[in-house]
Amino acid sequence: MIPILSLVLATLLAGTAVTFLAGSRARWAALGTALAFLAEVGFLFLGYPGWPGYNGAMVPGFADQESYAWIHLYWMHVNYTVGVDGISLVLILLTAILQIATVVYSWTESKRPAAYFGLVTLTCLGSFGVFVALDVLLFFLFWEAVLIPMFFLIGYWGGPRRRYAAIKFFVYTHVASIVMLVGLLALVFYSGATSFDFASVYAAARGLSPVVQVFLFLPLLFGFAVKFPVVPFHTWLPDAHVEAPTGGSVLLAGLLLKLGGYGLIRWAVEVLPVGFAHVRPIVFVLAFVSILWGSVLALSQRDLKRMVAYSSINHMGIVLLAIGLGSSLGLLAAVLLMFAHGIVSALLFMSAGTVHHTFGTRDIPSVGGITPTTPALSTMMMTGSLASLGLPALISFPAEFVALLATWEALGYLVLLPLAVLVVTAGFYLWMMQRMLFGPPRGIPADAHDVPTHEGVAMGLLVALSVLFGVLPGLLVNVIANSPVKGFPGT
Amino acid sequence: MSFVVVGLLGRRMPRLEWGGWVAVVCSGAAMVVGVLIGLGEVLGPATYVDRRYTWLHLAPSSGYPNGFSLVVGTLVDPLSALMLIVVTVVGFLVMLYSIGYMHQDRGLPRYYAELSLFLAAMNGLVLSDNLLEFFLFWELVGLCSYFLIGFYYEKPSASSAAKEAFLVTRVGDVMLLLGIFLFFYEYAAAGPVGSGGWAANGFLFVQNGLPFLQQGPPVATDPTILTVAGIMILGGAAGKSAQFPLHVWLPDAMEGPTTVSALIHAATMVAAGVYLLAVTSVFIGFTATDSLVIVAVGGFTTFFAATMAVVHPDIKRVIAYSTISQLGYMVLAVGAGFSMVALYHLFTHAFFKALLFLAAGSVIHAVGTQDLFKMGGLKKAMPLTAAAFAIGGLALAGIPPFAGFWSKDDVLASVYSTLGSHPYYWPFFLLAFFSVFLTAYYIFRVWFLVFSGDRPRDPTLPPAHEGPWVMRVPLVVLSAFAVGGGALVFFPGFQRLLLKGVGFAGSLAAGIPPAYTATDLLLSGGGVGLALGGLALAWWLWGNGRVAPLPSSTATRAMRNVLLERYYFKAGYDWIGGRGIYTLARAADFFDQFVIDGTVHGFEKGFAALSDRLRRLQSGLVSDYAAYVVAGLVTVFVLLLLVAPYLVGRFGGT
Amino acid sequence: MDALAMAAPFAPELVLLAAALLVFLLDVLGVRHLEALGAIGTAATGTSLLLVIADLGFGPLGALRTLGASHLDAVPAPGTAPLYAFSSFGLVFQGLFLLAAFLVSLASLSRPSHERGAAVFFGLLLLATLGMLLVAIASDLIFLLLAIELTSIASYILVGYTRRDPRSLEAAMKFYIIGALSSTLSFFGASLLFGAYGTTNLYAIRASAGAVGYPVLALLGFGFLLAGLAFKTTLVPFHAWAVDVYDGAPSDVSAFLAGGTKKIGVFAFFLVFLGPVLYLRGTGGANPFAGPPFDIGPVVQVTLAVVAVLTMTVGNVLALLQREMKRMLAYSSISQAGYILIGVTIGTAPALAGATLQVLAHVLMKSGAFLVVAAVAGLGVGPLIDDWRGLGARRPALSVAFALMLLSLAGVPLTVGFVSKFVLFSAAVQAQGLFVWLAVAGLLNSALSVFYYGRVLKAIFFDPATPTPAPSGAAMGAAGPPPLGAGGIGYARAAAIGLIAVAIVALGLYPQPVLGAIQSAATHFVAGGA
Amino acid sequence: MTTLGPTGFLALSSALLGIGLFGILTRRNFVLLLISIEIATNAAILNFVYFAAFAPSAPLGISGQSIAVVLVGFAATEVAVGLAIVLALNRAKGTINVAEVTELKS
Repeated sequence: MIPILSLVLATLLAGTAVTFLAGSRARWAALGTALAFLAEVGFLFLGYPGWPGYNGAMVPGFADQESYAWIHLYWMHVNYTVGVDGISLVLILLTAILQIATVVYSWTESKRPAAYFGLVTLTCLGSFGVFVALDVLLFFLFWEAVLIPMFFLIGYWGGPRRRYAAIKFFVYTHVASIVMLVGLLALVFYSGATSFDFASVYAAARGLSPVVQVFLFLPLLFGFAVKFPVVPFHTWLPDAHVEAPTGGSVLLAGLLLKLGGYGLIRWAVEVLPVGFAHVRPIVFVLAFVSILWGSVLALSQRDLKRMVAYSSINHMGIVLLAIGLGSSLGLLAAVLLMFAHGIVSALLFMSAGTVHHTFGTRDIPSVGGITPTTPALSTMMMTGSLASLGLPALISFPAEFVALLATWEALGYLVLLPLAVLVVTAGFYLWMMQRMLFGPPRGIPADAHDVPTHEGVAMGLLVALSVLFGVLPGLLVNVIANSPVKGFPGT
Repeated sequence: MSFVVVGLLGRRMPRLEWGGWVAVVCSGAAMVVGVLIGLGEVLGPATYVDRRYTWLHLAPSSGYPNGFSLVVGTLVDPLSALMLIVVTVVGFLVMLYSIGYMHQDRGLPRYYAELSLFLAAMNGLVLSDNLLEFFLFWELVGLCSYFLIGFYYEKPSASSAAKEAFLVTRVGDVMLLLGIFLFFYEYAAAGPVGSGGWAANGFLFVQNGLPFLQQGPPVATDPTILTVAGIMILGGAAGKSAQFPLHVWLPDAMEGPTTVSALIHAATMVAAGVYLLAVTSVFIGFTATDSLVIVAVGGFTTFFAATMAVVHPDIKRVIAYSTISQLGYMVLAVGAGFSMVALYHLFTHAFFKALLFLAAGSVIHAVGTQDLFKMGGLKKAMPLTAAAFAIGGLALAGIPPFAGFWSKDDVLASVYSTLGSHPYYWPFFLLAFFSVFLTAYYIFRVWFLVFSGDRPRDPTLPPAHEGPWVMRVPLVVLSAFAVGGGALVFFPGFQRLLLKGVGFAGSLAAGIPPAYTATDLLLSGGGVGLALGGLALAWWLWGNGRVAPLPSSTATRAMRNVLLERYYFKAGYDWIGGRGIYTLARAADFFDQFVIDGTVHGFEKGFAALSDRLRRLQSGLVSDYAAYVVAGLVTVFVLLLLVAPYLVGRFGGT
Repeated sequence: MDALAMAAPFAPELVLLAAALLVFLLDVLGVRHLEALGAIGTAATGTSLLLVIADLGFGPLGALRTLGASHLDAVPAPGTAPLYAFSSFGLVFQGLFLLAAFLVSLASLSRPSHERGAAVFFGLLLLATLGMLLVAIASDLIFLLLAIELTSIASYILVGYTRRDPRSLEAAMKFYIIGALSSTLSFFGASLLFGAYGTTNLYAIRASAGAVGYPVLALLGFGFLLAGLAFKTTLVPFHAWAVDVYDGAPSDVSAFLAGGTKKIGVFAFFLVFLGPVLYLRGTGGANPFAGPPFDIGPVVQVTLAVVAVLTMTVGNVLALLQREMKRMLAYSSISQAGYILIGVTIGTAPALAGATLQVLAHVLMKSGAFLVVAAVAGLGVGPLIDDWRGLGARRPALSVAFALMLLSLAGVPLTVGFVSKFVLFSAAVQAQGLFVWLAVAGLLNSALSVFYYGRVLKAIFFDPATPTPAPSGAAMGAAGPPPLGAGGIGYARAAAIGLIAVAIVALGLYPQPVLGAIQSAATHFVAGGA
Repeated sequence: MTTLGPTGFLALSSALLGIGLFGILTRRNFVLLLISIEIATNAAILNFVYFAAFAPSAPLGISGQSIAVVLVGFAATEVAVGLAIVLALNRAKGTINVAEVTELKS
């Protein structure tokens, strides 16, 4: 069997290097890398049970696993161990898609293009690593490796307040990951695992007493919650999004937030089921607060990007809720939601970027009635918004539906809150559309023209995907459902 | 398979002017297919043609040992057959009419695309064989209505009306979704042993040839949950069918093209709510409490909407209110347990209401305004339209032998028949009964204002003329339906259709056809009397060009304002939406920026201050440094000799 | 030849001594070319570095080992009290010291060749290094202290060797006064220990287990020693001198002080507090005044823990608002000392290995950083952090190297700084109990440190360049290949910096070889070698 | 003649140390600082001699006396370097008052 995952890593590494050195041809290098990445991901999928046809068989453990000795101390073994299951596969697919979309969207980036595309590729490399790493240290390594390029993307290519935003982003996430590191180390050493491998930690953690599990779970929860981001650790997100360049926002919303969700599932919930079971009330409170807070705040934003950022908080709150349910149904919903939100928020941020450089502002009240001027743009914005508010036949709907179903199954009438929030979400999107897309033309510069081709292609790709997976969610569901459900209280 | 055909139809986007014709042809084809299916249902044996495909299969989980699957499929049963006929026929006629009505509009491709998409979705909704699929298309038709209401998106009023419609129905949708969950939760394991119930098969209406209601005793059903579920379903229906208190959006939805109002907001989509209730009551069943609530909502809405229709100066809005009121009748009937009667009224109503709208449309098309008090004396210029409108009006008012009479009378009769066993129905029955009078009054108020007299009140209006043939043909056809449609109930085929619809729930069969006992005849007589009374009053006030002076006394004027302001419902909702929630949002935003971020920055400041303090110690004078060394020495001794021994003694070593 | 056999183990020391003498001789003979003298220094340090590595028995080099493997980690027979002993742990530290010296002298080859005092610089550099090597083999308290003093005296002069620059003279003055004071304290402490144990030999002290005659005396002695050594290791509150000295001294010397001489204090800590103290466990209570037997170990541990946390925190907090680059680096190096002290406090083999790795990392990062500062100063950039604005655009390679060092200091993954912190803190967590809180404190501190490193990175890469004064001709003279960033900073220096940058990343990616050696050494050390 | 007990002796050496430290803290003149440091150092030397004389057991390794001798030599070297710095400082800044040499601070 070929070490496909290492192959992907190698591809991305080489791609990053080439892109950095490619100078003016960097974008081609980046695109090539992305396409190769996608091809390899396709190969991964083909090799994974449950794709294309669902056969009820669960994969034991992880597919395509590789493990090599890395740092061997007398008292601990750190290995290079990678592997995938359905959950990570879906998110890897998301990574590949967003990488292509981002590269294509920012095709005409003129400010230090080599560095820009290199950093974009590096970010995707990092998140891919996070999704495949099955070793505590490796995981943490990739985890941090995502922060740095994003820090530079925001801080160098960003908007007017980019420096503040970049520092804020870095500090928040870095503090979080430090706490997370303490949690992970404590996890390893208190469980008495002999190596940092997921397998051994997973096995060793079974022996921990509930109290210890709770105390180990909390730092992990905090570490991942900041990345989600969960209210009240969320204030870095709007600033980061508003200041980041469009490509940065896309990766930030599409990938970085997913790292939090994935980490929570893989390294906290699955490893410490009992502790998780005890902490669930806290998780629920956090989730509900985020859902409510995100949507209500989105309602009050004038800046398009800020609005989408807060809606991201809202959606990720639903993800947290779904994870918190601790049922395999909830897990499925969470992963679906993450994928959906990845696609949709990317689409929305791209639209926001296009709006910004087409009309010179993202201020919702000061631009209006753009549909006659830029029909394509407004169509895609509309698709994005409708998808984001969970309209059937678009990607978010199956995810949200399953999430709500699972919530009802687990929490009963508490499901009313997310349900009610659906209305608010619809509210701010529709209000935005009414003010920006419809109504009499307002604040439209004379030279405004419709979406540039490359941006159109990128957004069109996402639109097509959100329709495809909206109509045929089974494609993803079968893959996710095929991943073993590890360590849930009920199973 | 018609699902597929119709589905294909919605997908293609006509690009050129003849796109309209493409749409017409396609919808024509759809109509043929639909009617064929309907007739097949009429003539064929009593079977449920049910095809399904698994859309989404979820792996077995803790909650659902068999896993569960969401399916899409088509179910052709009497109900859907009936609805199918309505939708396709009216759809086709409206398409045809649009050719003439919309011809000078730009954005026609969009119009036809959206309209055909709507038709596709509507057919999908009608044909769907399970609650989830139903909900899918339910949302889709909502989306189309959103687009079509906002068709003239340059008009702020239009786009805001679209938003309002979407939001209000969204509230309903959310309730519906919750209702689905509740039912699912209750019935997940119900159904034939081993079938796994809904969990395994999707939220099917019909399983193994049996409606869900009769799938043996559902296990562990909790009546309260079922009641709540029923009310949630009602909420969804109320959202779509603009029942109280979610009625506000429909009048504003008149911002859309009149054709759209005719098709979506009179004949089909708004009726989907009633259809949902009917389907639920037939296949899944309501509890007694639900029925009472439904009756209450229906009866009250009937009256409530009628009152508002009495004074409104806008021709389309008056008709819109009458739609709400008529839908109220249907809801009332469903609540009282006569789903088939409700569908019967739905059937007739679809035609005469579409007729009214199209007639009004050609009026608007001709004179370019919607203000009743500007029009007048148009019957000479537009005899056909006047006639059509009159027929529609008579049907609506329930004057025999027009269609409306039979169905509405049937509704009232059937509800009346239940009063003995359900005394609580009385007030709502009376409201509904009295509404007959109002109905007749307001619709003929419109007719007289528009057509009677000899000249328009507003001389600046352009000279009126009849529309092209594409606009006239539908009027004629619909008029035919409006005249004869009601009597269909006495034709055995149509009866069989309706009866087979309830064939599996005999108790619901009552009222088809109306059994004219003495009391019923009395009732009918009373109804007709009221209707004529209303007509007379309208004639007395507005007949041949008269204009009744506006009420002078403050009380009545206040009353009138309240009605014009729609009992201040819209204002209230706007206040909640705009003021309440938005203010809350601002406050939250403030909290976010100043409290949460403030805390973080507070930490920063604290560290900065500390750092500054410590830096002062770095005086640059070496003697100070030496002093620090000595101080450190002392500290170390204190630690070594006092603190550490204490700690160690206390905690027994590190 | 018996003498030769006796001398062989001292090959590295002898090489340095010879080189130092040669340098002074040449100076007397009138050969004052910086290049020539520098070449001698570089060659000497390089050679003895290789020798040390050989003695550690690394791969092929193991063939040339001058120190018989049997002499390594040999526990002396009871009753004997040798002045020195060869422990693999000591050799590892010798390697670190030599690495620092080598890098500094290599970089110093690029100093303006007309500069005066080259002989003093390189000669004293070599002498100081010699003293450090001796520290690493000491097994007697007095021998240790004298070796330290050799280094200190040499470095006092090094700081002020330019004799013209008042700033560096002031630095020398402060360095000298505080240093002399501390050495006095150390000797006083040694004398008290001599009184308490009747010997200054570390084996003997350790062998005497809990049977210390006068616990109070012993504690006082250890207290004085702690204060004295804390001066070298720049622990709070014995740190104040370091900031001014690193600031005032020529950057290359600062690099040597921060990267090199400071570390002998660390090793001394290991030797004095880890070797003997942790095993001085009687069975009695915790009251030193109750007479023997008495647990000295835990008491000292608590004290060290407090000092460690204090050092980390104060260092970081002070660095937060620092506007001058060198002073910021000085403070950060103080906080790093705090991290290292965690290892001493815990005293398990993992912790020891972690601390040692941290020392290695710090050698690379800090001397590298100061070398870069020297280079940038050569380019005419001012001392303030703000003066570095826009350097990223003007000097990408150099800036990236510097960024690597800062990131490594901040403990960002993929750098050696991360690996060392990781091993250290994981060792702390593994030790469990109260030590976990040391790890937490350390991690929180490194989170805090991100603020000021981030500020520097921001200035270098994000902020627009401020107009800098026209660089001196000497600086702009050599037009090196731009990608290397060697233009104007000299190839030797560029090589040194490049070497460090590569090492930082390489060790960050695959530390196994070095780590293996370190942990085996650490295990031996804890197990029983002095 | 009476001999000084360990306590009394320690008191003496501590006094010496204290005097030295006091001088270091209070004096601003570099030369006086040097002298104070020397006084403090002598306390250590004195200790070694005393403990060598009155040690409970025969010392293992170097004897206290020899240590004392070595330390005297060391002290001399140290002072030499110190004086060198004094001269250089005086030439460069024209003062040997440490209170006036505070250019490096904060």
